[in-house]
Amino acid sequence: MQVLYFAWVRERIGIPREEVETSAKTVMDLIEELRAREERYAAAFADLRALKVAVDQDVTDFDADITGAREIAFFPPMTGG
Amino acid sequence: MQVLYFAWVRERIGIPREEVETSAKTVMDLIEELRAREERYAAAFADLRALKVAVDQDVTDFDADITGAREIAFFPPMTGG
Amino acid sequence: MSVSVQTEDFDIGAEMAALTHGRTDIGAVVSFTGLVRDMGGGRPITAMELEHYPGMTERALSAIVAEAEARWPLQGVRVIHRFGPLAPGAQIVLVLTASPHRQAAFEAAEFIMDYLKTRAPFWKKETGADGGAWVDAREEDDAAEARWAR
Amino acid sequence: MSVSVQTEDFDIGAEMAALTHGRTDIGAVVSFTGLVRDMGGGRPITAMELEHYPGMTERALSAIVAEAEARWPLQGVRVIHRFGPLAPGAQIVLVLTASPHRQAAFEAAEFIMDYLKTRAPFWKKETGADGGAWVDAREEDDAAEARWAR
Repeated sequence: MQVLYFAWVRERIGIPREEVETSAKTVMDLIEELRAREERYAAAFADLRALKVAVDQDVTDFDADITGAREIAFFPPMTGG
Repeated sequence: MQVLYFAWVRERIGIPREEVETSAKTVMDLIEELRAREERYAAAFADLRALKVAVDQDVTDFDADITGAREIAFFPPMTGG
Repeated sequence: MSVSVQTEDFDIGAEMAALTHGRTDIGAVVSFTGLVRDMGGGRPITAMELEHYPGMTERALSAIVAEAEARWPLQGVRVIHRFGPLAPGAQIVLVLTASPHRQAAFEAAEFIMDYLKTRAPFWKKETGADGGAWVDAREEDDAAEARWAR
Repeated sequence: MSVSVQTEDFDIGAEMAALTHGRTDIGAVVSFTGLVRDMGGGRPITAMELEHYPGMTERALSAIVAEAEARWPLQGVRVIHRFGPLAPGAQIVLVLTASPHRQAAFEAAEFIMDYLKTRAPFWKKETGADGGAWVDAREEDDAAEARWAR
Protein backbone atom coordinates (compact mmCIF):
# COMPACT_ATOMS: atom_id res chain seq x y z
CA MET A 1 0.00 0.00 0.00
CA GLN A 2 1.01 3.66 -0.41
CA VAL A 3 2.06 5.32 2.85
CA LEU A 4 2.08 9.15 2.82
CA TYR A 5 3.73 11.58 5.25
CA PHE A 6 2.95 15.29 5.62
CA ALA A 7 4.42 18.34 7.40
CA TRP A 8 6.97 17.49 10.12
CA VAL A 9 6.23 13.76 9.80
CA ARG A 10 7.43 14.01 6.18
CA GLU A 11 10.48 16.02 7.25
CA ARG A 12 11.48 13.54 10.01
CA ILE A 13 11.11 10.49 7.78
CA GLY A 14 12.69 12.32 4.85
CA ILE A 15 10.29 11.26 2.09
CA PRO A 16 6.72 12.28 1.16
CA ARG A 17 5.48 8.77 0.29
CA GLU A 18 6.57 5.18 -0.19
CA GLU A 19 5.16 1.81 -1.21
CA VAL A 20 5.06 -0.51 1.84
CA GLU A 21 4.60 -4.29 1.69
CA THR A 22 2.86 -5.26 4.89
CA SER A 23 0.48 -7.75 6.40
CA ALA A 24 -0.48 -5.31 9.20
CA LYS A 25 -4.15 -5.60 10.21
CA THR A 26 -4.49 -2.20 11.89
CA VAL A 27 -2.90 1.24 11.68
CA MET A 28 -1.17 0.49 15.01
CA ASP A 29 0.37 -2.72 13.58
CA LEU A 30 1.73 -0.70 10.65
CA ILE A 31 3.16 1.95 13.00
CA GLU A 32 4.97 -0.78 15.00
CA GLU A 33 6.48 -2.18 11.79
CA LEU A 34 7.66 1.26 10.68
CA ARG A 35 9.05 2.14 14.14
CA ALA A 36 11.17 -1.03 14.06
CA ARG A 37 12.75 -0.08 10.72
CA GLU A 38 14.98 2.88 11.48
CA GLU A 39 15.54 5.67 13.98
CA ARG A 40 13.90 8.32 11.72
CA TYR A 41 10.64 6.33 11.77
CA ALA A 42 10.87 5.80 15.53
CA ALA A 43 11.36 9.59 15.90
CA ALA A 44 8.38 10.41 13.66
CA PHE A 45 6.08 8.03 15.54
CA ALA A 46 7.45 8.75 19.04
CA ASP A 47 4.36 10.61 20.31
CA LEU A 48 1.13 9.36 18.78
CA ARG A 49 -0.90 12.04 20.59
CA ALA A 50 0.70 14.52 18.16
CA LEU A 51 -0.31 12.48 15.10
CA LYS A 52 -3.38 11.81 13.00
CA VAL A 53 -3.98 9.09 10.44
CA ALA A 54 -6.17 8.89 7.34
CA VAL A 55 -7.05 5.59 5.67
CA ASP A 56 -8.01 6.05 2.02
CA GLN A 57 -8.39 9.80 2.69
CA ASP A 58 -10.71 9.52 5.70
CA VAL A 59 -9.37 10.46 9.15
CA THR A 60 -9.73 7.50 11.50
CA ASP A 61 -8.32 5.92 14.70
CA PHE A 62 -5.06 4.03 15.22
CA ASP A 63 -6.95 0.79 15.81
CA ALA A 64 -8.74 1.05 12.43
CA ASP A 65 -8.61 -1.99 10.13
CA ILE A 66 -6.38 -1.39 7.10
CA THR A 67 -7.03 -4.68 5.30
CA GLY A 68 -7.40 -3.83 1.60
CA ALA A 69 -6.57 -0.14 2.10
CA ARG A 70 -4.74 1.56 -0.77
CA GLU A 71 -3.47 4.71 0.95
CA ILE A 72 -2.47 5.40 4.56
CA ALA A 73 -1.41 8.96 5.49
CA PHE A 74 0.25 10.21 8.70
CA PHE A 75 0.28 13.89 9.65
CA PRO A 76 0.02 16.33 12.57
CA PRO A 77 -3.32 18.07 13.40
CA MET A 78 -4.42 20.34 10.57
CA THR A 79 -3.59 24.07 10.64
CA GLY A 80 -5.19 25.48 7.49
CA GLY A 81 -7.63 28.33 7.10
CA MET B 1 -39.12 73.29 16.71
CA GLN B 2 -38.78 71.15 13.57
CA VAL B 3 -41.05 68.07 13.59
CA LEU B 4 -40.14 65.33 11.11
CA TYR B 5 -42.21 62.38 9.87
CA PHE B 6 -40.92 59.27 8.11
CA ALA B 7 -42.35 56.27 6.23
CA TRP B 8 -46.10 55.74 6.76
CA VAL B 9 -46.24 58.47 9.41
CA ARG B 10 -45.10 60.91 6.71
CA GLU B 11 -47.64 59.49 4.26
CA ARG B 12 -50.55 59.75 6.73
CA ILE B 13 -49.76 63.31 7.75
CA GLY B 14 -48.92 64.25 4.16
CA ILE B 15 -45.73 66.23 4.76
CA PRO B 16 -42.14 65.23 5.60
CA ARG B 17 -41.49 68.03 8.11
CA GLU B 18 -42.95 71.21 9.59
CA GLU B 19 -42.08 73.98 12.03
CA VAL B 20 -44.26 73.66 15.15
CA GLU B 21 -44.73 76.38 17.77
CA THR B 22 -45.36 74.60 21.03
CA SER B 23 -44.93 74.89 24.78
CA ALA B 24 -45.14 71.09 25.17
CA LYS B 25 -42.86 69.78 27.94
CA THR B 26 -42.72 66.15 26.81
CA VAL B 27 -43.05 64.15 23.61
CA MET B 28 -46.47 62.99 24.83
CA ASP B 29 -47.65 66.60 25.29
CA LEU B 30 -46.59 67.32 21.71
CA ILE B 31 -48.41 64.23 20.42
CA GLU B 32 -51.62 65.35 22.20
CA GLU B 33 -51.36 68.80 20.59
CA LEU B 34 -50.84 67.29 17.13
CA ARG B 35 -53.67 64.76 17.57
CA ALA B 36 -56.07 67.62 18.39
CA ARG B 37 -55.21 69.48 15.17
CA GLU B 38 -56.68 67.36 12.40
CA GLU B 39 -57.88 63.86 11.57
CA ARG B 40 -54.68 63.00 9.61
CA TYR B 41 -52.61 63.65 12.76
CA ALA B 42 -55.02 61.64 14.92
CA ALA B 43 -54.71 58.78 12.40
CA ALA B 44 -50.90 58.92 12.38
CA PHE B 45 -50.71 58.88 16.18
CA ALA B 46 -53.58 56.41 16.76
CA ASP B 47 -51.39 53.50 17.93
CA LEU B 48 -48.28 54.63 19.78
CA ARG B 49 -47.02 51.04 20.13
CA ALA B 50 -46.34 51.20 16.37
CA LEU B 51 -44.32 54.41 16.68
CA LYS B 52 -40.86 55.51 17.74
CA VAL B 53 -39.60 59.01 18.51
CA ALA B 54 -36.16 60.62 18.25
CA VAL B 55 -35.34 63.89 20.00
CA ASP B 56 -32.40 65.68 18.36
CA GLN B 57 -31.59 62.44 16.50
CA ASP B 58 -31.51 60.15 19.54
CA VAL B 59 -34.28 57.57 19.98
CA THR B 60 -36.02 58.09 23.31
CA ASP B 61 -39.30 57.51 25.20
CA PHE B 62 -42.64 59.32 24.83
CA ASP B 63 -42.24 60.85 28.31
CA ALA B 64 -38.87 62.42 27.38
CA ASP B 65 -38.42 66.13 28.09
CA ILE B 66 -38.34 68.18 24.86
CA THR B 67 -37.61 71.57 26.40
CA GLY B 68 -35.03 73.25 24.17
CA ALA B 69 -35.09 70.46 21.57
CA ARG B 70 -34.53 71.54 17.96
CA GLU B 71 -35.73 68.44 16.12
CA ILE B 72 -38.39 65.82 16.97
CA ALA B 73 -38.89 62.90 14.58
CA PHE B 74 -41.71 60.32 14.49
CA PHE B 75 -41.39 57.04 12.59
CA PRO B 76 -42.23 53.32 12.68
CA PRO B 77 -39.67 50.74 13.85
CA MET B 78 -36.65 50.64 11.53
CA THR B 79 -36.48 48.10 8.71
CA GLY B 80 -33.10 48.73 7.07
CA GLY B 81 -30.25 46.35 6.38
CA MET C 1 -14.97 58.04 8.04
CA SER C 2 -15.85 54.37 7.72
CA VAL C 3 -19.60 54.92 7.29
CA SER C 4 -21.32 55.93 4.01
CA VAL C 5 -25.01 56.47 3.28
CA GLN C 6 -25.47 56.80 -0.47
CA THR C 7 -27.64 56.07 -3.51
CA GLU C 8 -24.68 54.73 -5.54
CA ASP C 9 -23.89 51.02 -5.73
CA PHE C 10 -20.69 49.69 -4.10
CA ASP C 11 -17.86 47.33 -5.13
CA ILE C 12 -16.92 44.80 -2.47
CA GLY C 13 -13.56 44.10 -4.13
CA ALA C 14 -12.55 47.76 -4.03
CA GLU C 15 -13.76 48.18 -0.43
CA MET C 16 -11.90 45.05 0.67
CA ALA C 17 -8.70 46.26 -1.04
CA ALA C 18 -9.00 49.70 0.59
CA LEU C 19 -9.38 48.09 4.03
CA THR C 20 -6.40 45.75 3.73
CA HIS C 21 -4.06 47.65 1.37
CA GLY C 22 -0.45 47.74 2.57
CA ARG C 23 -1.23 45.90 5.79
CA THR C 24 0.21 42.58 6.93
CA ASP C 25 -1.25 42.48 10.46
CA ILE C 26 -4.84 41.57 9.51
CA GLY C 27 -5.72 37.88 9.85
CA ALA C 28 -9.43 37.86 9.02
CA VAL C 29 -11.94 39.95 7.08
CA VAL C 30 -15.66 39.18 7.25
CA SER C 31 -18.20 40.79 4.96
CA PHE C 32 -21.96 40.93 4.97
CA THR C 33 -23.85 42.00 1.85
CA GLY C 34 -27.62 42.49 1.95
CA LEU C 35 -29.55 42.24 -1.32
CA VAL C 36 -33.10 43.11 -2.41
CA ARG C 37 -35.13 39.89 -2.65
CA ASP C 38 -37.84 39.37 -5.27
CA MET C 39 -40.25 38.18 -2.55
CA GLY C 40 -41.51 40.13 0.45
CA GLY C 41 -44.15 39.03 2.94
CA GLY C 42 -45.02 36.12 0.64
CA ARG C 43 -45.77 38.20 -2.48
CA PRO C 44 -43.61 38.99 -5.54
CA ILE C 45 -41.79 42.33 -5.34
CA THR C 46 -41.09 44.46 -8.41
CA ALA C 47 -39.35 47.40 -6.69
CA MET C 48 -38.21 48.70 -3.34
CA GLU C 49 -37.81 52.22 -1.99
CA LEU C 50 -35.48 52.81 0.97
CA GLU C 51 -36.24 55.94 2.99
CA HIS C 52 -33.85 57.23 5.65
CA TYR C 53 -33.35 60.08 8.13
CA PRO C 54 -30.39 62.13 6.82
CA GLY C 55 -28.07 63.12 9.64
CA MET C 56 -29.42 60.69 12.21
CA THR C 57 -28.56 57.75 9.94
CA GLU C 58 -24.86 58.59 9.87
CA ARG C 59 -24.90 59.28 13.65
CA ALA C 60 -26.60 55.96 14.42
CA LEU C 61 -24.28 53.94 12.16
CA SER C 62 -21.18 55.63 13.60
CA ALA C 63 -22.36 54.88 17.15
CA ILE C 64 -22.90 51.21 16.24
CA VAL C 65 -19.40 50.98 14.71
CA ALA C 66 -17.88 52.67 17.78
CA GLU C 67 -19.64 50.17 20.05
CA ALA C 68 -18.31 47.26 17.95
CA GLU C 69 -14.79 48.72 18.12
CA ALA C 70 -15.09 48.91 21.92
CA ARG C 71 -16.15 45.26 22.18
CA TRP C 72 -13.79 43.53 19.71
CA PRO C 73 -10.15 44.04 18.61
CA LEU C 74 -10.93 45.46 15.16
CA GLN C 75 -8.35 46.78 12.71
CA GLY C 76 -10.87 48.25 10.30
CA VAL C 77 -14.62 48.57 9.79
CA ARG C 78 -16.51 49.73 6.71
CA VAL C 79 -20.28 50.25 6.49
CA ILE C 80 -22.12 51.32 3.32
CA HIS C 81 -25.92 51.57 3.24
CA ARG C 82 -27.83 52.66 0.15
CA PHE C 83 -31.15 54.53 0.01
CA GLY C 84 -33.63 55.46 -2.72
CA PRO C 85 -35.16 53.13 -5.33
CA LEU C 86 -33.59 49.66 -5.54
CA ALA C 87 -34.54 46.80 -7.89
CA PRO C 88 -34.66 43.10 -6.91
CA GLY C 89 -31.12 41.73 -6.89
CA ALA C 90 -29.60 45.13 -6.01
CA GLN C 91 -27.11 45.48 -3.19
CA ILE C 92 -28.49 47.30 -0.11
CA VAL C 93 -25.84 47.18 2.59
CA LEU C 94 -22.19 46.21 3.02
CA VAL C 95 -20.45 45.60 6.36
CA LEU C 96 -16.73 44.74 6.44
CA THR C 97 -14.81 43.92 9.64
CA ALA C 98 -11.07 43.24 9.91
CA SER C 99 -9.36 41.66 12.92
CA PRO C 100 -6.33 39.55 13.81
CA HIS C 101 -8.78 36.75 14.74
CA ARG C 102 -11.68 35.23 12.82
CA GLN C 103 -14.09 34.95 15.76
CA ALA C 104 -13.84 38.70 16.47
CA ALA C 105 -14.37 39.56 12.81
CA PHE C 106 -17.46 37.30 12.58
CA GLU C 107 -19.01 38.49 15.84
CA ALA C 108 -18.44 42.18 15.10
CA ALA C 109 -20.05 41.89 11.64
CA GLU C 110 -23.09 40.10 13.10
CA PHE C 111 -23.34 42.65 15.91
CA ILE C 112 -23.22 45.58 13.48
CA MET C 113 -25.93 44.03 11.29
CA ASP C 114 -28.16 43.19 14.28
CA TYR C 115 -27.87 46.72 15.68
CA LEU C 116 -28.23 48.33 12.25
CA LYS C 117 -31.52 46.47 11.71
CA THR C 118 -33.14 47.89 14.84
CA ARG C 119 -31.26 51.20 15.40
CA ALA C 120 -30.41 52.76 12.04
CA PRO C 121 -33.30 54.90 10.72
CA PHE C 122 -34.09 53.19 7.42
CA TRP C 123 -37.55 52.14 6.23
CA LYS C 124 -38.32 49.83 3.32
CA LYS C 125 -41.37 50.14 1.10
CA GLU C 126 -41.91 47.21 -1.23
CA THR C 127 -43.93 47.51 -4.45
CA GLY C 128 -45.74 44.50 -5.91
CA ALA C 129 -48.54 44.03 -8.46
CA ASP C 130 -51.06 45.15 -5.82
CA GLY C 131 -49.25 48.36 -4.88
CA GLY C 132 -46.77 49.46 -2.24
CA ALA C 133 -46.51 48.39 1.40
CA TRP C 134 -44.16 49.39 4.19
CA VAL C 135 -42.16 46.43 5.50
CA ASP C 136 -43.03 45.49 9.07
CA ALA C 137 -40.28 45.26 11.67
CA ARG C 138 -39.54 41.63 12.53
CA GLU C 139 -39.58 40.25 16.07
CA GLU C 140 -36.57 38.09 15.15
CA ASP C 141 -34.59 41.29 14.62
CA ASP C 142 -35.35 42.46 18.17
CA ALA C 143 -34.33 39.02 19.45
CA ALA C 144 -31.12 39.16 17.40
CA GLU C 145 -30.23 42.53 18.91
CA ALA C 146 -31.10 41.37 22.43
CA ARG C 147 -28.49 38.59 22.42
CA TRP C 148 -25.73 41.24 22.53
CA ALA C 149 -27.10 42.88 25.71
CA ARG C 150 -24.71 43.08 28.65
CA MET D 1 -17.85 22.46 -8.20
CA SER D 2 -17.89 25.10 -5.48
CA VAL D 3 -14.53 24.09 -3.95
CA SER D 4 -11.10 25.07 -5.34
CA VAL D 5 -7.63 24.26 -4.00
CA GLN D 6 -5.09 26.32 -5.90
CA THR D 7 -1.85 28.30 -5.79
CA GLU D 8 -3.38 31.29 -7.64
CA ASP D 9 -4.79 34.30 -5.78
CA PHE D 10 -8.54 34.97 -5.86
CA ASP D 11 -10.77 38.01 -6.48
CA ILE D 12 -13.63 38.36 -3.99
CA GLY D 13 -15.51 40.75 -6.29
CA ALA D 14 -15.50 38.26 -9.16
CA GLU D 15 -16.46 35.34 -6.89
CA MET D 16 -19.29 37.35 -5.35
CA ALA D 17 -20.57 38.34 -8.81
CA ALA D 18 -20.44 34.72 -10.01
CA LEU D 19 -22.44 33.59 -6.97
CA THR D 20 -25.20 36.20 -7.29
CA HIS D 21 -25.29 36.88 -11.06
CA GLY D 22 -28.79 36.90 -12.53
CA ARG D 23 -30.41 35.98 -9.22
CA THR D 24 -32.99 37.98 -7.29
CA ASP D 25 -33.82 35.43 -4.58
CA ILE D 26 -30.67 35.86 -2.46
CA GLY D 27 -31.04 38.10 0.59
CA ALA D 28 -27.64 37.78 2.25
CA VAL D 29 -24.07 36.91 1.30
CA VAL D 30 -21.40 36.47 3.98
CA SER D 31 -17.71 36.17 3.17
CA PHE D 32 -14.70 35.17 5.21
CA THR D 33 -11.21 35.95 3.95
CA GLY D 34 -8.16 34.63 5.81
CA LEU D 35 -4.86 36.47 5.36
CA VAL D 36 -1.22 35.69 6.21
CA ARG D 37 -0.25 37.70 9.31
CA ASP D 38 3.25 39.12 9.82
CA MET D 39 3.36 37.63 13.34
CA GLY D 40 3.12 33.96 14.34
CA GLY D 41 3.56 32.52 17.82
CA GLY D 42 4.86 35.90 19.01
CA ARG D 43 7.67 36.26 16.44
CA PRO D 44 7.87 38.18 13.14
CA ILE D 45 7.12 36.06 10.07
CA THR D 46 8.78 36.68 6.70
CA ALA D 47 7.16 33.85 4.73
CA MET D 48 4.67 31.00 4.98
CA GLU D 49 4.44 27.68 3.18
CA LEU D 50 1.10 25.89 3.04
CA GLU D 51 1.29 22.12 2.49
CA HIS D 52 -1.78 20.05 1.70
CA TYR D 53 -2.88 16.50 0.85
CA PRO D 54 -4.01 16.56 -2.80
CA GLY D 55 -7.18 14.58 -3.29
CA MET D 56 -8.13 14.36 0.37
CA THR D 57 -8.24 18.17 0.61
CA GLU D 58 -10.94 18.48 -2.05
CA ARG D 59 -12.87 15.55 -0.52
CA ALA D 60 -12.74 17.04 2.98
CA LEU D 61 -13.79 20.53 1.81
CA SER D 62 -16.66 19.12 -0.28
CA ALA D 63 -17.88 17.08 2.71
CA ILE D 64 -17.83 20.21 4.90
CA VAL D 65 -19.80 22.21 2.31
CA ALA D 66 -22.33 19.35 1.94
CA GLU D 67 -22.79 19.28 5.74
CA ALA D 68 -23.36 23.07 5.78
CA GLU D 69 -25.91 22.75 2.95
CA ALA D 70 -27.74 20.07 4.95
CA ARG D 71 -27.91 22.31 8.04
CA TRP D 72 -28.83 25.71 6.56
CA PRO D 73 -30.98 26.92 3.63
CA LEU D 74 -28.09 27.94 1.37
CA GLN D 75 -28.45 29.18 -2.20
CA GLY D 76 -24.74 29.08 -2.99
CA VAL D 77 -21.41 28.27 -1.36
CA ARG D 78 -17.89 28.95 -2.64
CA VAL D 79 -14.66 27.83 -0.97
CA ILE D 80 -11.18 28.65 -2.28
CA HIS D 81 -8.06 27.61 -0.35
CA ARG D 82 -4.55 28.36 -1.58
CA PHE D 83 -1.41 26.30 -0.99
CA GLY D 84 2.30 26.80 -1.64
CA PRO D 85 4.43 29.81 -0.62
CA LEU D 86 2.48 32.85 0.65
CA ALA D 87 3.87 36.20 1.79
CA PRO D 88 2.54 38.22 4.76
CA GLY D 89 -0.61 40.06 3.67
CA ALA D 90 -1.50 37.39 1.08
CA GLN D 91 -4.96 35.89 0.92
CA ILE D 92 -5.15 32.25 2.11
CA VAL D 93 -8.80 31.25 2.11
CA LEU D 94 -12.17 32.54 0.93
CA VAL D 95 -15.56 31.25 2.06
CA LEU D 96 -18.76 32.71 0.57
CA THR D 97 -22.27 31.70 1.68
CA ALA D 98 -25.56 32.92 0.16
CA SER D 99 -28.97 32.51 1.78
CA PRO D 100 -32.39 34.19 1.90
CA HIS D 101 -31.63 35.04 5.56
CA ARG D 102 -28.62 36.66 7.19
CA GLN D 103 -28.41 34.40 10.24
CA ALA D 104 -28.13 31.29 8.05
CA ALA D 105 -25.43 32.91 5.88
CA PHE D 106 -23.40 33.96 8.96
CA GLU D 107 -23.72 30.61 10.76
CA ALA D 108 -22.87 28.57 7.66
CA ALA D 109 -19.73 30.63 6.97
CA GLU D 110 -18.57 30.24 10.59
CA PHE D 111 -19.35 26.52 10.53
CA ILE D 112 -17.37 25.99 7.32
CA MET D 113 -14.37 27.89 8.70
CA ASP D 114 -14.47 26.03 12.04
CA TYR D 115 -14.64 22.62 10.34
CA LEU D 116 -12.06 23.59 7.71
CA LYS D 117 -9.57 24.50 10.47
CA THR D 118 -9.71 21.05 12.09
CA ARG D 119 -10.73 18.76 9.20
CA ALA D 120 -9.16 19.99 5.96
CA PRO D 121 -5.62 18.59 5.52
CA PHE D 122 -3.54 21.78 5.36
CA TRP D 123 -0.39 22.49 7.36
CA LYS D 124 1.31 25.86 7.77
CA LYS D 125 5.04 26.33 8.12
CA GLU D 126 6.08 29.84 9.12
CA THR D 127 9.54 31.23 8.39
CA GLY D 128 11.10 33.92 10.59
CA ALA D 129 14.62 35.25 11.17
CA ASP D 130 15.41 32.12 13.23
CA GLY D 131 14.21 29.63 10.61
CA GLY D 132 11.03 27.73 9.87
CA ALA D 133 8.54 26.19 12.30
CA TRP D 134 5.35 24.22 11.79
CA VAL D 135 2.33 25.99 13.25
CA ASP D 136 0.80 24.15 16.21
CA ALA D 137 -2.90 23.31 16.17
CA ARG D 138 -4.84 25.56 18.54
CA GLU D 139 -7.13 24.27 21.28
CA GLU D 140 -9.50 27.15 20.50
CA ASP D 141 -10.02 25.64 17.06
CA ASP D 142 -11.12 22.32 18.56
CA ALA D 143 -13.47 24.23 20.87
CA ALA D 144 -14.83 26.23 17.91
CA GLU D 145 -15.58 23.01 16.02
CA ALA D 146 -17.14 21.35 19.08
CA ARG D 147 -19.86 24.02 19.40
CA TRP D 148 -21.51 22.69 16.21
CA ALA D 149 -21.81 19.11 17.56
CA ARG D 150 -25.29 17.66 17.62
